[in-house]
Amino acid sequence: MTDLTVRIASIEMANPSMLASGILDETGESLLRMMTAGAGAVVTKSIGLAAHDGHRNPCIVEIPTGYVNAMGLPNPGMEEFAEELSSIMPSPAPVVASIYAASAEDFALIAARMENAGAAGIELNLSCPHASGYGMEVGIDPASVSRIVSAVKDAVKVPVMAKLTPNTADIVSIGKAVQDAGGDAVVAINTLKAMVISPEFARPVLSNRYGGLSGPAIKPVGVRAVYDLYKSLDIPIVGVGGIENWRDAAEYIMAGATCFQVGSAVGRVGPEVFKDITAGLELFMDSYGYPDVESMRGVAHE
Amino acid sequence: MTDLTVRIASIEMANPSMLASGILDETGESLLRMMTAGAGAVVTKSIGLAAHDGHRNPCIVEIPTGYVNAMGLPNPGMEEFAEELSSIMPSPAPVVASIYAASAEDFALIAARMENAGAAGIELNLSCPHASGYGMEVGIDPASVSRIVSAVKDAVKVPVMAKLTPNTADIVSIGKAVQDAGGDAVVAINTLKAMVISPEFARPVLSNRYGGLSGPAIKPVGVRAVYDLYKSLDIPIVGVGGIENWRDAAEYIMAGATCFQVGSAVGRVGPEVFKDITAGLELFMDSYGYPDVESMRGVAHE
Amino acid sequence: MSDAVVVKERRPESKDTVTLTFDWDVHVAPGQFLMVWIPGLDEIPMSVSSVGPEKSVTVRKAGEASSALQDLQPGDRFAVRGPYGNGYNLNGLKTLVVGGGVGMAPLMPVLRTIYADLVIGARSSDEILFEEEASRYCNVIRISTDDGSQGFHGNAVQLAESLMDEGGYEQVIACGPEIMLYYLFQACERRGIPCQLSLERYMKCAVGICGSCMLGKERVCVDGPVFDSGRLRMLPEFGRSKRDPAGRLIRI
Amino acid sequence: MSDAVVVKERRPESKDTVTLTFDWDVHVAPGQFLMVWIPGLDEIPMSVSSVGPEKSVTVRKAGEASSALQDLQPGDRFAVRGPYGNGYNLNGLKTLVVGGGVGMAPLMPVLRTIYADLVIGARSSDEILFEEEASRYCNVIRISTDDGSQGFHGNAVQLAESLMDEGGYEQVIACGPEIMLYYLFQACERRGIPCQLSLERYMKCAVGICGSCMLGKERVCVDGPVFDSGRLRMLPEFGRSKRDPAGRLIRI
Ligand SMILES: Cc1cc2nc3c(=O)[nH]c(=O)nc-3n(C[C@H](O)[C@H](O)[C@H](O)COP(=O)(O)OP(=O)(O)OC[C@H]3O[C@@H](n4cnc5c(N)ncnc54)[C@H](O)[C@@H]3O)c2cc1C
Ligand SMILES: Cc1cc2nc3c(=O)[nH]c(=O)nc-3n(C[C@H](O)[C@H](O)[C@H](O)COP(=O)(O)OP(=O)(O)OC[C@H]3O[C@@H](n4cnc5c(N)ncnc54)[C@H](O)[C@@H]3O)c2cc1C
Ligand SMILES: Cc1cc2nc3c(=O)[nH]c(=O)nc-3n(C[C@H](O)[C@H](O)[C@H](O)COP(=O)(O)O)c2cc1C
Ligand SMILES: Cc1cc2nc3c(=O)[nH]c(=O)nc-3n(C[C@H](O)[C@H](O)[C@H](O)COP(=O)(O)O)c2cc1C
Ligand code: FES
Ligand code: FES
Repeated sequence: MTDLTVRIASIEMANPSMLASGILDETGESLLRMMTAGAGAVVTKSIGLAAHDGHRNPCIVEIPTGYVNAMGLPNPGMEEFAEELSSIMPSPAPVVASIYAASAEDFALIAARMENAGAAGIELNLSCPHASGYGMEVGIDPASVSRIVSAVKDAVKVPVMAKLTPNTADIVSIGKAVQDAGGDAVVAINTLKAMVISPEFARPVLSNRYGGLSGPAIKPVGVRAVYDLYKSLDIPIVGVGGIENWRDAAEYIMAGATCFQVGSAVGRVGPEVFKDITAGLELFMDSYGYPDVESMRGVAHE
Repeated sequence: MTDLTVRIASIEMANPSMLASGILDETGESLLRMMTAGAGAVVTKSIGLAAHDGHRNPCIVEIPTGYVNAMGLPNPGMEEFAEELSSIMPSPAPVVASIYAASAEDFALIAARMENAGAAGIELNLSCPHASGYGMEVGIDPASVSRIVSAVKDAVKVPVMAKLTPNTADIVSIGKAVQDAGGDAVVAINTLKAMVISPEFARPVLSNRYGGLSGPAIKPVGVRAVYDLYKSLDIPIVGVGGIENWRDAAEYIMAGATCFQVGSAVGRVGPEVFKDITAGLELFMDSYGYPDVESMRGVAHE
Repeated sequence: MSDAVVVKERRPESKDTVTLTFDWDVHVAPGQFLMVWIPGLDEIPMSVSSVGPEKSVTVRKAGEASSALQDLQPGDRFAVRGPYGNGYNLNGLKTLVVGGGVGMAPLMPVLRTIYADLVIGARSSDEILFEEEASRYCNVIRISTDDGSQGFHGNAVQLAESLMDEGGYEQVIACGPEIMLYYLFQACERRGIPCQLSLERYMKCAVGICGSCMLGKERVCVDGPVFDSGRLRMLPEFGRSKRDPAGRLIRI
Repeated sequence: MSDAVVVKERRPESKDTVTLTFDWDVHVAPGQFLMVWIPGLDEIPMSVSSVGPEKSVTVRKAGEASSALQDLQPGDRFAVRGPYGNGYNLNGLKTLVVGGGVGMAPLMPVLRTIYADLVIGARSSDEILFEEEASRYCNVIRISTDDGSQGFHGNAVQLAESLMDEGGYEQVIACGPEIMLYYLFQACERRGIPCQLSLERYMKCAVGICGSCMLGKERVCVDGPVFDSGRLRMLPEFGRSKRDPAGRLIRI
């Protein structure tokens, strides 16, 4: 019998698939649906202090290799979302709350509120590349990252993971900053800085001009990021970027991921992607002699 | 009549398409073939001081969204390649020599030899992400970039362009270093750091493990890089990354590129891609009222 | 990415509604919708009101983007992506179609495809949409206006109820304001008549990932916009609450 | 990316050559080749020696990678990508097939497809490949060995020339060492007989972008590996020089 359960810090998952932040995770019912669809855990939309509409439409462009999006962190704000979260507790699978803020103090404040509402873990969005004043600027500076992680660790008891941007020359030094500040895990990668221009209208398509690239396009970049992080870190890594099938998931696990997240594929494939991936992984592990996910982790380094 | 000619520094091109470095450009005859296929100019394989076999096979992986390659800078060495180049001079279209080296002095030496052999311009490969000791390390450090550009500018009269890596948080500051050191143009982007793992064999596919991602996957990243560079630089920009058709080329030009390079599409589409792109661009410019390439350049910024 | 299209014809349909036709060579099923980009302004969902090789959207002036769209003239360009959503399930059942206001837009391709009786609801006689064209396809057309300026004086649901009580309909297909659809649904439920209703929620991605359009556990953009009675019964939010662009719950 | 395949059968063909069969559900045309990955070692080009649902490669021990490939046992895994290249143009002409050494590999699918006479060249009797299977398809099979240990004492080109002078062949299809192919081409040219020859160059990408396999202006991986007389005439490098992995010109 193949064992698909994994543990990331203290979070126990029935299978290694997680819903990525920003994907069908703004309401309690959508989070429940993703659990039913087969996600071993779910991450919420990134939640800020106050409600935020996000950028005007168009805020997403479909391209053959994935999506370019600039949602602009829409969210109902900490208080309203906390109620949403409480309403589904106890939930059939763990909920990790993704949060963003403009200061370490606000990060800590929101994290505490989310823990209080039932979050089994906190994911720090340090990496959203298209919300000016937030995100990218912070996520590429080890000192700021360290400050935020420490503040949030002090504020909550649940595991704290930091989501890393690939838009840096050196993702490993950011990962180390997270580890040294007591972070429980890193999540890699967020979207790549991108833009789509309409020739006919001679302008960027997104209302925000800039966006973030996700989907199959970024998979090889994400796999390499996880591989590099695994070489240098001792804390677990959550792999994300372009995962659409069991092979993609296996690449991330073999690169060193403890579990993985699925985002764009929920649109490109459908919510059934969670069950498809898990079933495929199980078959593969069965015939290639991996009794559990742990035994497959990092094997590409040998 | 739509005018497709462009000038990049002093290099005159009959159309704005260039063959990208590393693609069918290691021999005189292959360079000639790409000119016949319709390239307005060609860039050679990156040439070093001495002959180099490159990495062992597999050195390329085909994926749905492009290629991941780690050729490892194979080249016959400066002297042998200079003969190859001389043998096709005068050539029907300008040849830009791409060069790499471990020191500013060697860059200057190779550049001078290439100019002497007939190169109409020099492209500095500061950005190859997978040759250890070369490339990436240098290309993300403005001071090194500046030193190399200055040394090469002192050594040759033909235009000197620097090819930038996207594997940095701030491509603009590297572009500025090139401009301040007297560089005549920047070329963006080179490949993205990437890796492909085989689940069945539990190892990276490339013999070098690490590789660089090219093709459609990276187009939105390249367009954004060119857009950002155009906002801050006064020297011309050559756009490259994932261009397969006239729409892709138009995106780069509207983002601010003076001309563009085509690499992976020579394999994915075929050498006829040059004529297809040029013909498509001409039709588009005709019906949307762009008399020449210049009039289309940077219009996405308005 | 969106495709640029050119306005072929601009046809005013009523005092606040305009149809724009354009050539776009993509298959669209009755009831599906597009995301329509008005460059520089917004991108908004619009049902397809003709699904042949020549497509159309029928736009009611609601705010800034719909007004700008309405103002486009023949030769002007805009952009569309899609089609999105499930569309109506067209079968051989005896059907009553009910359209409220601009809700007539996705129903026109239905009326061009199947035989059905029709109720058109509007606030006033000058807001009745598509009566003339529909009369070419439907034997029975009944009009209701809130102010009684034409046809039945009252709302479309009341009129539809009286038809249902006479007509032996096996299903109801409808689109219109949610409040109308909510009462129509109750009316159908009371009579045991299945229905297919096209709903609206605030749309951003339209591809089923952003969660902006959630109605309970359903994504209106992909799992809808058409919901049948079975699924409507499972959606307590229907007719009661929706979400604003930030995801906050608001009462309808 | 390469597909992992499992060795089904391992068949020694001669003292230095082994055929490996495997299931791989991809269409391959006679004369096309694969890139065969031996994980941890190398990736090398190999012609496909059976193109049915069950595929095979026939490997001569040349160095490290080919030896390791030969040593795989049933149940072992390796990986393949492709198929690459153009393959032979199989037509109704009266054909002489000429195979030198392991050059017989891509010719077997040809012999299984069209009627042809055959010359097999080898250094010695214990290196003759596929004689038995070929005898099931060909009425005329002639063998040449360099050492005279079997059949005609001499090289395959001399033998082919004597057949051409008798046989009224309308075309020659061949694969083997370049020097043999070069003289065979000259022999065909003298007689005005068109030929299709499969050539080799150092391959890296196999998809036509790296330039490693250039033969004059042709990419052997995509534009070849099969070249007809018309194109061979335009290739002064043919039979004279090739490129090493660094791109340096070397004499043949
Ligand atoms: C599936 C679907 C099909 C539709 N089909 C049609 C149609 O065929 N004809 C027609 O006239 N209208 C249709 N609408 C409604 C139309 O999208 C709105 O009227 C339009 O978005 C208003 O934009 P505005 O800028 O003019 O108005 P605003 O002043 O921005 O808003 C007016 C109203 O429109 C809503 N709205 C604005 N943007 C969106 C959005 N992105 N998604 C959903 N609602 C939005 C607002 O919430 C508000 O209630 C449809 C809506 C949906 C969801
Ligand atoms: C299109 C094509 C089809 C081929 N089909 C067959 C076949 O069906 N059966 C067969 O036994 N051999 C075939 N070969 C030759 C085979 O690829 C080489 O024998 C093999 O690569 C040797 O590798 P090695 O490591 O064992 O030897 P090495 O010691 O590495 O080299 C021995 C010889 O093989 C050549 N070689 C090595 N690597 C490559 C490479 N990547 N591309 C081209 N040549 C290379 C070397 O240049 C040298 O001449 C084919 C070659 C090509 C180009
Ligand atoms: C529409 C959309 C919205 C997203 N919103 C968020 C977000 O709010 N917070 C966050 O950390 N990441 C966000 N992301 C990034 C994803 O969580 C994920 O890191 C990225 O999309 C790569 O994974 P994928 O290729 O599987 O989509 C968003 C991605 C998309 C496509
Ligand atoms: C097989 C291959 C070899 C390459 N070799 C080089 C090289 O030698 N020097 C260089 O500067 N870039 C090299 N590149 C990068 C390309 O020039 C180009 O920047 C990149 O592939 C993105 O463009 P594309 O998407 O059109 O391929 C190579 C790319 C490929 C795919
Ligand atoms: S609009 Fe994004 S999920 Fe429906
Ligand atoms: S092997 Fe790369 S071009 Fe042929």
